[in-house]
Amino acid sequence: MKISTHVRKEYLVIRAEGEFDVHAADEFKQTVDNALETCGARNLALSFKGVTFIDSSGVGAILSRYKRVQQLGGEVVVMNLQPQVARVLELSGLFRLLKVYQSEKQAFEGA
Amino acid sequence: MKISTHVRKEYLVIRAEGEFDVHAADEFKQTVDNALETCGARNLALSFKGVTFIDSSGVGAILSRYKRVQQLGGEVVVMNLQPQVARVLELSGLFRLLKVYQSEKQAFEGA
Amino acid sequence: MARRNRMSMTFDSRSENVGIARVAAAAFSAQIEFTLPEIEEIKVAISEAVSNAVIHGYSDQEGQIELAMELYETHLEYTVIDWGKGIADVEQARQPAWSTEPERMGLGFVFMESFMDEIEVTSALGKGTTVRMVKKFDAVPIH
Amino acid sequence: MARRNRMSMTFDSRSENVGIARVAAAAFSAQIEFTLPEIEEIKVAISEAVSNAVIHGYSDQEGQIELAMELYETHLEYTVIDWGKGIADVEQARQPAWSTEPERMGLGFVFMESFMDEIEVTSALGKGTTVRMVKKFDAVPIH
Ligand SMILES: Nc1ncnc2c1ncn2[C@@H]1O[C@H](COP(=O)(O)OP(=O)(O)O)[C@@H](O)[C@H]1O
Ligand SMILES: Nc1ncnc2c1ncn2[C@@H]1O[C@H](COP(=O)(O)OP(=O)(O)O)[C@@H](O)[C@H]1O
Repeated sequence: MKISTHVRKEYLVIRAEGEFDVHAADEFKQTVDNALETCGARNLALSFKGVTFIDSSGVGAILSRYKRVQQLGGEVVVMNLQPQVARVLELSGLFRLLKVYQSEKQAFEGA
Repeated sequence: MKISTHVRKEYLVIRAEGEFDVHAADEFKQTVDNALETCGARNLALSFKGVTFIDSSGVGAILSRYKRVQQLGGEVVVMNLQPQVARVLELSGLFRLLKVYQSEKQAFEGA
Repeated sequence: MARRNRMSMTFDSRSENVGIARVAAAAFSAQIEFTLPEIEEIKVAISEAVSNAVIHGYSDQEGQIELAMELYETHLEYTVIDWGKGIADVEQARQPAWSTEPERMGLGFVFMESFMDEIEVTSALGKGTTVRMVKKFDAVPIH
Repeated sequence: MARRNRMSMTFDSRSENVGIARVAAAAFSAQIEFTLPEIEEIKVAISEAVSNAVIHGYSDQEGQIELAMELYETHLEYTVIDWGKGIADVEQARQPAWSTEPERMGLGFVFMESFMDEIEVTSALGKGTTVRMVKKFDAVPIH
């Protein structure tokens, strides 16, 4: 999985591409942790446009970062979910914890 | 590989999609043979827009149908080649035997 | 029931091989005209079983994993085998949200069960674990 | 040179497995940042070697084929093995345009040679054939 980090408004924006499995999970966690420490934002925005696959290891990585962000008093939003990713996140109950948007535009501009 | 047959002008047009390997070669040969017998055309136009892969078994299947069409006094044209297919056809020397066009439009209307 | 095709792969217990196993499992399933969501289901189930072998079976140590894939008239069968540490209580392990790793979700077996038609787990402590999964389909002529 | 990863697959000698082997070989190569044309080259070479095992090694009879894939610091190694009828004269078989089947082109070994950096063929009549192929790359850190 390819991961890039950006800051927009009060959010650390993570854009990912590829398959979010056990191999990608460690890199994801480290990237998010490092970026949260350095960027000052306390909210996390996950943009998964290019993520074509997720399994329970990916879900677990998101949940563990969710817990961390919650401790900071922030929130986690997810955007641009492909059907497989949306289905697995829903099945795993994560939709109850996260705000879901169609696109970055909708998330940040309410459009 | 998915194969469909059409007739346009004096040509039997074969549109194919998928990977043209040993598994596809038999089906290709049979489809072309049956269609040549029933349709009356003596020329063959191969439209490979959706063909993403070819190896020497695919090349061999084309060559053997080329020989047959030649005996009928017809010609074989190929169109819409993806880079991998173009490279393998060129390496195998088939470009010297076949007419190559960018598109069906170019082949049939000279556009 | 007659077996139509078989393929088995054996690979090092490394997290980068989970994705390769998934791709091979999907390619094997393409012999049947599954829908895209059905292929995704197979990929998740294989991903969970192979990840478990890497993470739990071998705790990221070296070891070998086997993935066997078989095609029958009306179903596919995938079997994931490791010779790692095994599961003490399989019934408990299969409970939703049950995990021996604090950072993990305990959803692996849940996904395997919801995405496949049958799953059978056999395991022995110190010997290893075998997960057999079945995906059914309507009988179709195989080209 | 240290081996970084290994995967081997064994499958029935059936033409539908050629494509699955190709997909697995490409997925294995994706551990390295090859270009798309380089991955296509690997796919062709694997396709030729596995097709030969199916067509010539077993003449479309039942049999088993093995594809082993290994990752080293600076090269990938693919080995295709069959236990079929073997090749009488390997040097002759590797000549361009040489084929024992009238409908075939005798281009298989030519493609394996042009698309891989090394190829080694060992064969014994009645015992089978092993084709080992190497694809090199610039050493890159493996994530
Ligand atoms: N192949 C295996 N070898 C050893 N233990 C396993 C294996 N697969 C599963 N387990 C055990 O079963 C538990 C539940 O597995 P699972 O439902 O996949 O959740 P998770 O992987 O998130 O822990 C694991 O935490 C582990 O203790
Ligand atoms: N695995 C094999 N088992 C037995 N014979 C083989 C094998 N691979 C190649 N050969 C022999 O070598 C010849 C040349 O092979 P190749 O260059 O791939 O061309 P082609 O497959 O078009 O015949 C084949 O025709 C066959 O006689």
